[in-house]
Amino acid sequence: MDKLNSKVVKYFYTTMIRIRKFEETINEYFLKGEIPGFVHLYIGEEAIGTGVCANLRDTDFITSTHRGHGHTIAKGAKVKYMMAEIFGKRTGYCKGKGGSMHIADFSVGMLGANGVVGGGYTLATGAALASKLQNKDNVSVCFFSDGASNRGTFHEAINMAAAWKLPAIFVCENNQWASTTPYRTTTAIENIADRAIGYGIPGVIVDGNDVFEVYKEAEKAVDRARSGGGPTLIEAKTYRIKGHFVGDPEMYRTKEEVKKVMEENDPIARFKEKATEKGLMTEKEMQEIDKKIEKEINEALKFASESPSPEPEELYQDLYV
Amino acid sequence: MDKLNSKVVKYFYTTMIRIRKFEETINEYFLKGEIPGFVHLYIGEEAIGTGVCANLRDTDFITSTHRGHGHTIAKGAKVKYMMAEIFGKRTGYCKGKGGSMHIADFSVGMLGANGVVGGGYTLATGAALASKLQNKDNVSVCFFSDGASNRGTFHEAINMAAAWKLPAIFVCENNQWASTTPYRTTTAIENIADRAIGYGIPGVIVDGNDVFEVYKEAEKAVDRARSGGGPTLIEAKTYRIKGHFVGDPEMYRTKEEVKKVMEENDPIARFKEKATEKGLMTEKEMQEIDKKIEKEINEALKFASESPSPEPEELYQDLYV
Amino acid sequence: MREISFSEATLEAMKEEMERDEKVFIMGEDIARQGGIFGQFRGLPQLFGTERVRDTPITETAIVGAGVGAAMAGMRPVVDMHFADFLGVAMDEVFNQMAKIRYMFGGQTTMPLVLRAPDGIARSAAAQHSQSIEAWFLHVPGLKVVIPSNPADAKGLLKSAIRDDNPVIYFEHKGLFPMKGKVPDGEHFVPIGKADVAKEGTDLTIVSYSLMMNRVKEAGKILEDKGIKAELIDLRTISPIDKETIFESLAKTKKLMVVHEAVKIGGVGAEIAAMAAEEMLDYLDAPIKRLGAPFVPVPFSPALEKLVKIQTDDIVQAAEELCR
Amino acid sequence: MREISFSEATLEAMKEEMERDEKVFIMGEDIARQGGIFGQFRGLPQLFGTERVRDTPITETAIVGAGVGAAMAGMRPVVDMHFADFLGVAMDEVFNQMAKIRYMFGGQTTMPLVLRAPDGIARSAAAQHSQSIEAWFLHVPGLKVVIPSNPADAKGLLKSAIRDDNPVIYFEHKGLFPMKGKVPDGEHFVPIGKADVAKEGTDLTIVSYSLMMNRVKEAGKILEDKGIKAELIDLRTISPIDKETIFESLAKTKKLMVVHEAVKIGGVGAEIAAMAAEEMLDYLDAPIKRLGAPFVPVPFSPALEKLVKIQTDDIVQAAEELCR
Ligand SMILES: Cc1ncc(C[n+]2csc(CCOP(=O)(O)OP(=O)(O)O)c2C)c(N)n1
Ligand SMILES: Cc1ncc(C[n+]2csc(CCOP(=O)(O)OP(=O)(O)O)c2C)c(N)n1
Ligand SMILES: [Mg+2]
Ligand SMILES: [Mg+2]
Repeated sequence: MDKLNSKVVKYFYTTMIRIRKFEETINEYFLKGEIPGFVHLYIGEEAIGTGVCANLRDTDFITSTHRGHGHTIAKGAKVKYMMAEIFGKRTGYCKGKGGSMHIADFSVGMLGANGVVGGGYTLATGAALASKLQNKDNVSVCFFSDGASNRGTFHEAINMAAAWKLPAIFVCENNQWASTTPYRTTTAIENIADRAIGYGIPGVIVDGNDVFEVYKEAEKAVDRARSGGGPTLIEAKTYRIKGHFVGDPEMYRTKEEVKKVMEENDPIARFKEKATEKGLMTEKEMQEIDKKIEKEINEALKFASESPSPEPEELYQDLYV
Repeated sequence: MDKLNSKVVKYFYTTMIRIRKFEETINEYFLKGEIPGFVHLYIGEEAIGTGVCANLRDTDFITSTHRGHGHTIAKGAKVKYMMAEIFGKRTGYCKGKGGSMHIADFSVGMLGANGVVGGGYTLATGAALASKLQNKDNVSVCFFSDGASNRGTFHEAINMAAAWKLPAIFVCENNQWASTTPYRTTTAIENIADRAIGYGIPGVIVDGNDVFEVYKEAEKAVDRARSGGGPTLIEAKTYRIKGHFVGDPEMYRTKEEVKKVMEENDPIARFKEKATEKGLMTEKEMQEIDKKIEKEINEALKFASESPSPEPEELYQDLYV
Repeated sequence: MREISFSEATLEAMKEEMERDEKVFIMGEDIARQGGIFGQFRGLPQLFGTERVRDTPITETAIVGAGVGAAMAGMRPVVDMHFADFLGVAMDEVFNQMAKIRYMFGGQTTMPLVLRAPDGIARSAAAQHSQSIEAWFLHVPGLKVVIPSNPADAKGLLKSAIRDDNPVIYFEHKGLFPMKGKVPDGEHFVPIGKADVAKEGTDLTIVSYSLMMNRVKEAGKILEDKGIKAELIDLRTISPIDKETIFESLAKTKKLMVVHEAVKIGGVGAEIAAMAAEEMLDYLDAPIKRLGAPFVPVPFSPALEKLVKIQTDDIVQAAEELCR
Repeated sequence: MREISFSEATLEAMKEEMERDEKVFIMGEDIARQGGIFGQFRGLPQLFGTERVRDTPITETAIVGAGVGAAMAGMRPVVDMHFADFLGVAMDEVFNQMAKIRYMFGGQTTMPLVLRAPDGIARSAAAQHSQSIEAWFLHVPGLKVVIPSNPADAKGLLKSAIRDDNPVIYFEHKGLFPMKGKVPDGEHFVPIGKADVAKEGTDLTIVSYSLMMNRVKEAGKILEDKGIKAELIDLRTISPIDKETIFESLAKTKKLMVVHEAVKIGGVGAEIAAMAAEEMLDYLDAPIKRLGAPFVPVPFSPALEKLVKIQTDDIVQAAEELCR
């Protein structure tokens, strides 16, 4: 942690707060009925996307999931175009054609959220293959969660990436839930990281609510991938604080269970504690960031609300080149 | 080996010889142009199907592959109906609609060969689920080879079987080749059995050319499955002696490589040696079986040749109930 | 007759069949703990336990494949795809195993498997959660495909599907789950392969199914007011298509329109139009009209999404043009 | 012009495009060590190395999905499905990713990916190795689908597909690989979306593609001898369908027949017949005729297999009936 420069530490806080505030806003406006479609929140898992992406360059790639806002923000996308997309506006990243479940920002290597659980593994593997064929040192990161780890694409993609030693990193955000289904009822093992053995690649477990630890382990994996050492499987242990989607009645678990995690294991609170303790950031610096982000989100909200909806003729655009 | 009763030992030899002779005959008639379609031979891998199925009852299930003659014979199917099927005759198991790649004999729990590599995993898992739901102690065995172990269905089915502790046994016949592609170029690990760790089930490696050893390990797995202990992954190390299909030019390997295995590691020769050495069977007993099988195969051949082809109206039969 | 919702009707069918026959069980993602995301499984685990109402891992190939295996081993599985859009994940299991096993093996086994697939556009779910892909399965010998438009048919077709010894894909439109409708008391079956003449008429024949059938019915009323008597046919089953009912109607009305939510090109409407052009051409006194989605994925923004949905007005207008 | 085989023609296309553009690479099962089971990749690894001509594990979802990912990251992948029958394994990657990514993401990326899929009946390969499933992809917005019938088109369409910035599925009939034919020297392109009038005629229009197009040509000659002048249209591309060429022909001949090897119900012929019944009904002076496989999986026994294949005589006879 001593090597950590202050820029990275600031990135941690800024990014986690940006994700949190962005999503709290989305949550609010979804419940107000102003956002169409389905929205899945990343709240409580911010440390993972943040800690991983802190190691990435704009030329590196990530693939994401239905729960993709956090990864997208961490990879450097602008919240205003994200917000506009989620509101279904033509100024959004995908011109309103994608929505929350299909945000992408190719300009920063964010190859898209995905409505198909487990849809990202093979895409990330392909992007990693492209880097190899192009003799570039870009890496590709695939984010996914515990439920997705039982999809066949997990196996096919990781096996391919391992056999070909591709610069791909598979990051499992084990948040204990796949929609209404607890992890341990669908999977007979304690740690998804153990599956790495089946592909001959390193498998690592990290505390997914500790951004410092995530950062450190991801750094090793990224360095390995970049230097031709092949893939790593990282399992970040975390917990899905929010319902599966906004509006989920959450009949499958108790409020207490959730409250406890939020109180004891909020990644942002844990960052604050550690950062203050170690003198990495002051309370004041954080407050300034809070303010900056609040302004940014308000502007994004304004931008999204005031942006026009797509015009009818846009329906046929962007299908073929 | 001491517990082995002579019936089982006789079954070993009879079954392996039946498979060998059956396939040598198929090979001959295919090359003569009398057999339509594609034929994949199991020669050299006889010990696996034989050793595994020696532990099974008629009410147990197996699923098989494109290389399915051996499993089918070992599970108790009659060579005459198999031969007729391979010749495309209406007297065959599938009335000529299936051919070599789609033989099934439901009367002995043989749920079918499969033209889709990796197609059998989920079917065997489902049959095992049925046994569980019916409170029966039947087990289901899925045979597959190294190439198939990289299909997503491997992962999905074994995970499901493990999570639900189903009476399913997954038997990998690692014959080092997937068509023209050597195992180690598509898979970064030495032993497929290691993948068991990823599902929390036992993974076992056996010498697939030693019928005694296969029998012993399969027995444990069958007992475990039958008594509610859940699945096992067995990797039987073997080698694909013949081309991928009859007629394969085999441009991808040397004749010497193959010859060496056949000379040093033929499962039938190894059985003979051990059986004689341990006094389990006499040369004479074996010769009698040889004769019996020769007669049986000749009769099957006659039956198949003399059987009529399907009639045009049969085209529409057996589609819907 | 009671008024119940479409999803309640499917629940009744499941309950009755699971009570009657212990070989029937159901598995899929998120069906037990929360009763399905559309509430269509609510209460079943309480009645039948979580062995027979099974939450699965997210593994569509294993869900369908294990259904096939269980059917071969004597069970009558009902498997749920969560969204029809995920059928692609298990497409091999559907068309190479489920559909072909009985035939390939010369009739050695039956395949009493029902695959439930919630489909269609609902609530801006965007390109990967809004699709209607029933037409693919029309092209696959060995399958039956049903697709109810109302609660009564939902119950009757599901019960028929479960009792059928052949594999049946049961498409249920997500937008229909809350729909209320009269459902006959007690056992109620709708035969597979038989279309329903929802309204008699003499001026043109409109064939439809699923959610769109309801728009067609609305359009039928409006047309009636305008003096056009449309005969409305609810297909109910799209494989096999009930040619006789369509042709009988056509012999009378001499005009054909087909309406579905799926993409127009290559849809079920193509097959119906082609059948008519092959066998009823002499009767036709106007061009056949197909209404279906334009050739784009379903876009997210409500401003665009609404453009890919056929509206009642579109049907009325097209019918008027046809009868001009 | 030289005479070369269909598979040599595809090889030339691959070679030329791989030489021209180092972004082009190919991956699939068993394509490097043995040059593909139909010889259609022979020599490529020697020329371009096994990095660019990659043998993959048996993992169709990863083959297609990694193709999609590589295309997004700036490559121009060609991926091989071994047999079109295995497209079901990767169906999700094909219709939910490859086809939709550009649209869902508002045009942020192109998708220059070619998916090669050997299809059709050949050598009693039975139900899971003999299928023609091109019709499914006609129904999927975002894809292009080509399907050559001869060596020249095989080369020209493959080169066009590789240069296209959209995803293209390239169906190649297994029975065509050994077929010899004249192929223009040097660069040769066949435009995607444009049908070919293979023979002009005035009495009826026969539309076909792939292997069946060759039977149609044989039938055309026989019909000529019998005094029937058939206009023969080779579709070449089935998505998008070249409506103009078909309609132009139909305006002249007034009779339409469509022939394909795929199952008749729900096939490409349905869409063509429907288009004609919608837009050309007034021109038609005979019922539309579709020839396609009966509604069964492809059976193994040669005695049965031959019954599902359309024969030249069937085409001749159907044409004669139509012109009676
Ligand atoms: C292939 C597929 N199957 C099912 C679904 C429906 N679905 C959406 S999210 C979800 C749960 C995903 O769980 P997990 O992978 O753990 O991700 P998390 O929601 O925890 O981030 C399911 C089943 C889907 N979108 N895609
Ligand atoms: C899903 C699928 N992909 C590809 C093929 C083509 N294919 C048939 S056999 C084979 C090789 C199989 O290798 P392996 O699983 O090791 O079995 P073995 O032939 O060694 O018994 C391939 C690629 C297929 N039949 N199914
Ligand atoms: Mg999860
Ligand atoms: Mg092998």
